[in-house]
Amino acid sequence: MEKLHFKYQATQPIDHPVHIGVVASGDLEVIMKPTDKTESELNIVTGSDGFKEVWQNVLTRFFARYPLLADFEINDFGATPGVVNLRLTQAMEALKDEQ
Amino acid sequence: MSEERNWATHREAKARKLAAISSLLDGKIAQTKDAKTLLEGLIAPGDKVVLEGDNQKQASFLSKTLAAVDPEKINNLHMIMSSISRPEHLDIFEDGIASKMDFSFAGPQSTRVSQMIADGTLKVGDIHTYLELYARLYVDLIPNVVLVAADKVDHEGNLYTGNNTEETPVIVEAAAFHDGIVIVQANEIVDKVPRVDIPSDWVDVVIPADEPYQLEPLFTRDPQNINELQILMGMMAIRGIYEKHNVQSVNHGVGFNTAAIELLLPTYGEQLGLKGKIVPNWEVNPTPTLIPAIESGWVKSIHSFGGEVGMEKYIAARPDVFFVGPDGSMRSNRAFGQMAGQYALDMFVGSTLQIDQYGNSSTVTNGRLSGFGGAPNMGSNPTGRRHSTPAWQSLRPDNDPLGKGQKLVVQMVETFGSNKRPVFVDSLDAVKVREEAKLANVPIMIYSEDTTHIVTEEGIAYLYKTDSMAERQAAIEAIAGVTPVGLRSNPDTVKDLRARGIVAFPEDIGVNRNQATRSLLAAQNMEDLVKWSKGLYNPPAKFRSWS
Amino acid sequence: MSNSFVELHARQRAEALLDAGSTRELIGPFDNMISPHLEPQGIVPEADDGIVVMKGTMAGKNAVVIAIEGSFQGGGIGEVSGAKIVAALEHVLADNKAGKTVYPIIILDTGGVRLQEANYGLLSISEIQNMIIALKKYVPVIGLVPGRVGSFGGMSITNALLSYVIGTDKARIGLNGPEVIEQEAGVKEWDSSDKNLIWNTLGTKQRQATGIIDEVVDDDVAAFKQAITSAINEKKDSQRDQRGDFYLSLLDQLDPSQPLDIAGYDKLFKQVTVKEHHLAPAVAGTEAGTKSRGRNWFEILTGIKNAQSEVPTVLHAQKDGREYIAIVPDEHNRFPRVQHGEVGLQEGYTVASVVNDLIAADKDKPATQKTPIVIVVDVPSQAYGYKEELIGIHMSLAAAASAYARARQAGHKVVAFIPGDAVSGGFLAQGLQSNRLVALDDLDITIQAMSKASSARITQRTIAELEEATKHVPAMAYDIENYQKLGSLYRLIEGVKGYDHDARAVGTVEAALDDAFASLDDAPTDLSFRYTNDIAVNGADGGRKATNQVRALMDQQWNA
Amino acid sequence: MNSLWIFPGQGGQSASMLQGVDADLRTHVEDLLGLKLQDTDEAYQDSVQLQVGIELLQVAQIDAMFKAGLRPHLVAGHSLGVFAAAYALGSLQKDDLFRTVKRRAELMQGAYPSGYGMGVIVGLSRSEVEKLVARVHSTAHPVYASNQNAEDQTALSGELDAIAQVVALAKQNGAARALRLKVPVPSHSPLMTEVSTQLAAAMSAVELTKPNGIYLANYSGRAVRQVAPILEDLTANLKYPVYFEAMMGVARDYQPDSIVNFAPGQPFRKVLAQKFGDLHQINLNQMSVSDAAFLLNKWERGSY
Repeated sequence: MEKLHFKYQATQPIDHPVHIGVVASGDLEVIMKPTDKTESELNIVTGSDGFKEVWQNVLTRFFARYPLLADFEINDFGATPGVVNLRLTQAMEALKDEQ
Repeated sequence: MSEERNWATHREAKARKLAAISSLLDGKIAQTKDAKTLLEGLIAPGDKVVLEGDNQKQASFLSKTLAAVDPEKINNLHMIMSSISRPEHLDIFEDGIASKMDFSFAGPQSTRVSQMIADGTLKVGDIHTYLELYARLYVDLIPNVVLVAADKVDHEGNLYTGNNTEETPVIVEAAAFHDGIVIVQANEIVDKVPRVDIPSDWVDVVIPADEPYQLEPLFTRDPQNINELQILMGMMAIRGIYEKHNVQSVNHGVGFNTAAIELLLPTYGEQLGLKGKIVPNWEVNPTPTLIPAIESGWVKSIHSFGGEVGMEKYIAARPDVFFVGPDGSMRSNRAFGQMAGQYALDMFVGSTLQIDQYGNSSTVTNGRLSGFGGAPNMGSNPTGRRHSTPAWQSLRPDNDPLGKGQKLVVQMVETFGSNKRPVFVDSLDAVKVREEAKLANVPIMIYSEDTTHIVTEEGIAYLYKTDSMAERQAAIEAIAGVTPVGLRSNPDTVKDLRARGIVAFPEDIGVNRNQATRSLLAAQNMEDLVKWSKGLYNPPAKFRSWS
Repeated sequence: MSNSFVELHARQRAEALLDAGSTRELIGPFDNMISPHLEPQGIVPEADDGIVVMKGTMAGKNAVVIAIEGSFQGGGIGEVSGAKIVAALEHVLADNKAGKTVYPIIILDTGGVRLQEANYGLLSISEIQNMIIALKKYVPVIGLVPGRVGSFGGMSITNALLSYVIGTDKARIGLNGPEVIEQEAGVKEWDSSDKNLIWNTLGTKQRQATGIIDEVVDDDVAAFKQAITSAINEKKDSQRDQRGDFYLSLLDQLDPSQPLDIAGYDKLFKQVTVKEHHLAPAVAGTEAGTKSRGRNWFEILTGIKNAQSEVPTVLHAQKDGREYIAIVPDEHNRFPRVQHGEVGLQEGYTVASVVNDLIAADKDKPATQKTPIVIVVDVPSQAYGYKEELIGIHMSLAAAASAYARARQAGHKVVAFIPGDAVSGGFLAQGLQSNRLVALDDLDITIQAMSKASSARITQRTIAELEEATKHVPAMAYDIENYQKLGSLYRLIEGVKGYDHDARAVGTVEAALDDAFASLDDAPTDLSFRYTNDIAVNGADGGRKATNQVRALMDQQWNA
Repeated sequence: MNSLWIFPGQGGQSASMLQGVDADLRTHVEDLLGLKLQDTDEAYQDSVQLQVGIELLQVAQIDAMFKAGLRPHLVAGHSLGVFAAAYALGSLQKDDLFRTVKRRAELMQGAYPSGYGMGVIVGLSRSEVEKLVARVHSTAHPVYASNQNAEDQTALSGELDAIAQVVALAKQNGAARALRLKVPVPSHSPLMTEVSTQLAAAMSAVELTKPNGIYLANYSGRAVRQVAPILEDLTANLKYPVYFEAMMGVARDYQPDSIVNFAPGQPFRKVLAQKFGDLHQINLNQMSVSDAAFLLNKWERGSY
């Protein structure tokens, strides 16, 4: 298990929290909460060690496409980058759908 | 004038050999115990031998017998096999019985094949696509002996090959009409065969096998193992490719991605109102995951390369859809299937283990020389094609007066494999394997130039729309996730490509990611498939559904 | 096509059952109420700790759905997840008592105790069971076992206590998972690789035929809703914890030395002639019974030498107005799987009959005069065996747990005295429904949810890794002193060991029991002592702090 | 039955592991070697006690399996386990095995009294590890990429300081885990060439017979059926990496229907799951031979 922490510049504030996913094998949960800060903060707990760089790449790509301003909490049980991206974008869509 | 040339040396050699073993035959029928003696009598050192190792069906009795012959008597054979599937297919090289191999597919033996090539134990003639290999049987690889498998054989020697006819006709014909020797292993000798798939006068020797030929359910995918990424990709493919291009005829490679599409047609496809509008005609093995689509009226016709274990009764009960003989059982034919797949289809959809930065793909990875299956024939644009269909025409470039359409060749991959290794790479492992195995060509399964679409969990790259290699690379990068290739992607370029319809994300084609759940599948497990089939589908034991 | 319920995750399952727009989740993923015990062991937590509590209406009726997420840690119950369930049920009980009818629906998808929080899980499960038994007086408590994990371990006992249980053919129910039985009793007892045998034995088809599950529906949301609605409307209650006479009669007619297959059991099940079973008190004998700490203290406390009983493994007797009940080993017992003192089919049902007889006898007495009960706890585990699972040993343990809980709720003071082992399902049946736990400070006592070998196998750790974890997490430990750090004990009796029988030891124990009973005068008849005492609230090693946080949060949110 | 038998090397030993070993066999081996086996944690610090102890345990289990009528089709030993593997195919005789193993242990014990050992890197490919090793290795401070136990798990053998440097580099370069192992010898590297030569000399009088099954060789990752490569594996595997990952890849091509993991320990769980999925497996460190025979016979009948 490894804890990771990231910050990203983001421009699109969210106005209510959203939760997606389950900490099942090969899966993860993503929580986004509104924030007053000017950048998004991410706290990640991951079951697979040694993937910090991969996480950074996934997040950089995500924020380049969807610059959501929020506090993120992520609990990951060994998801592939594809699944991580799916959950992040599902959370993004859930926010849109509810708006 | 010199002495008249003898124009029938092959025939005479064959006659001599058969005469020498005639005491072991009752008509054409031999006894199981004499199998080894027969092979030692009928095969000569250096012969070209076709051993029927098909995709599904294996002449396993004859392959075991061949592995047991005396290498002093039989050696240096040149084997021609579409599929290297069983350990003894390679044991014969270790023991010197054979020395050279021309083949298509080696998936189940890929580690040993690569080792033996590297060690020089096995010399490769070439690695072929199926159609090429069949074609060469009639040109420069005409066999001396063929070893094939049949279900039932009558006392005359007529063969019934039934559901799994597969390659038997194309192999037998090459030998039967060029004085090669045709040796058949039979599951059963019967008084009357249900129908004649191969007539007896093409056959020389029939040996009852000690056990039925090996038959693998290679095309069965348990819906239980389809994940949400595959479902999302399936939704994108249906919207962004099947619907967009009005695809009428298709081949699906074997895999969970395409199984997902098959199970989404009756649900998601139905929601989109596409029933009756897309994919009525299929060239595909009878994969059980197609059952819900067939039952709900999506499918008009299916022709198959081979059979599939457990599907026999279901197929027999759906003769409007499948190719079924007057006896009531299915007939398959891989050679015709590959021909249809190459020339008659709008689209091929498959998957792969690696795609390079230019869009070339391969299933050959380090240490595993797996060869090709049917993908290269079906996953290529046949430039000899002349007939037009709406899907084919939809890829026609606007700016060329002589331009013509193109087959849709779609690769669907997750950006990372289950081992967390990137699927998109700068250079294919196949390049290195070519050097190690000293192959003439890099074993590429589908070339970039033939690949019209790539689908990943991020989106679709419409490669046929790109007008330069640089643009093609940028489109691939846009959907290649955080692989080394994807990391080169530039956000501004991606915006431009999306605006021009060269790249589409789910939201660009109206696909809602939150809809991508397993509940959307028409069947979630094997039990559901059995229910859909009204009890006609009988899954093999290893696919019993345990939830 | 059907709309699969099984494929849904816990939150979606709860939403699917409740009327659209009526739902409100309590202590949800945004409340940051995660398990404090997982990260220290290198395990990724989940924001809701695998439990979704959702209020809403079902066809217009007030309902609360409690859904266990089977794909997070196998649906295992730990401290936070357990406390969420208990706190929710407690509010449901209070609402119903106050005249506001609320229907509880529990979706089981669980392997039982979360082994990484072992003793917390065991405590929580006993508290859940207590709540369900109390609630059934007011409303049916409906259970769903949709399938994927199924319902196993301590939660299978919970399952047997529910009013009405609905499942699909994708579910299995059993006490011990086949892997655990293979580990404990050998592969010839049960081959855990034999999926056919597993499904044929534990699958709902067989379970429905033999009374273990009430209804099997198609895997379809609407089918579940309809089945739940009719169960509520018809107030269905299968009273699975009250079938002792049937099963004891069945066991009388069974020869445990012979193999029993499914067909044989089905036949036996249909042929049972039911007779009433009442166990007479133990009497003095001439020969010593199989030696055990439980027998030692039962004989000391009741004054019966070489106590013997018609059911050799269950001893009970009254002394000075207190009822003592012990489960003891019997090296020659006709059921081979209980020869070391394990709680088997016969033991659970027999204990239940004893307690039920006592409840009936004292029915009309005021609470203060009801006979106090001492449970003498020395149970190395429940019985691990194929026949046990086929017949449904979890129901036997449920019968015992239910009897103790109903006695306590009726006003009997129940004290569990622990001179020996207190492990797993055995402890849930024989001890954990008491309102005071009193133990000897004896490091030979094992108190846990599963043996080390099995726990290592199930959690895929080596025994060394497991032992390492026990050093950092008191709830993972196997000894009574670490157990005390959870706050669960009323008293740890120092200076007395399991096999002591000298006068000083006896005097110390008797004084401790007297004290425990005295503390129960005018005390609540529930299990709240365990999380309200000083160690539980303030203990440096964790106590039940997370439990109390959950309870406070639930109080805050219930009527918000 | 088409079974793959796997014999681990050192690492899984524990005190009392020889308790179930046939007493006659144990006495025979002790008399043969003039060695009293202690079977304690302290004794297993000693290379001779450890290596002979592990091979005794494996030979005893093999004999019990034979007695139950079970034979392997494929065998794979890992390092020390090659001797039991050769024995299981009838290629190496029992007494030769124990004499050779004792000699091997003595030679290893004396080779590098201090300052050398092994490490492991998880999460990088072999070629990535080889690049890091190349940056550190020198004649004065040798370090080598050695055993390949899984696709992403490569061992290091060499001088301890050099290993520490590679471990540090690996962590900087994205390894999931990188650490030194408690192994006092730089096994399976060119540093063991001298030991190999001496062992080969010691084995010169040993006669191997043609194996009755397929032997997976450590040093090449190849499947072999001849005496010569087996002899090479027994004498020289110490100077080559163990290509266990390749051995299992080849084993898969032979399509075994079950795997029997011999004791001690159970070190290959991960790679076996990767290569063989949910193929039936027996773990003899958890299960008696009698239970194993029960299961193998049941699987053979297909009654499951």
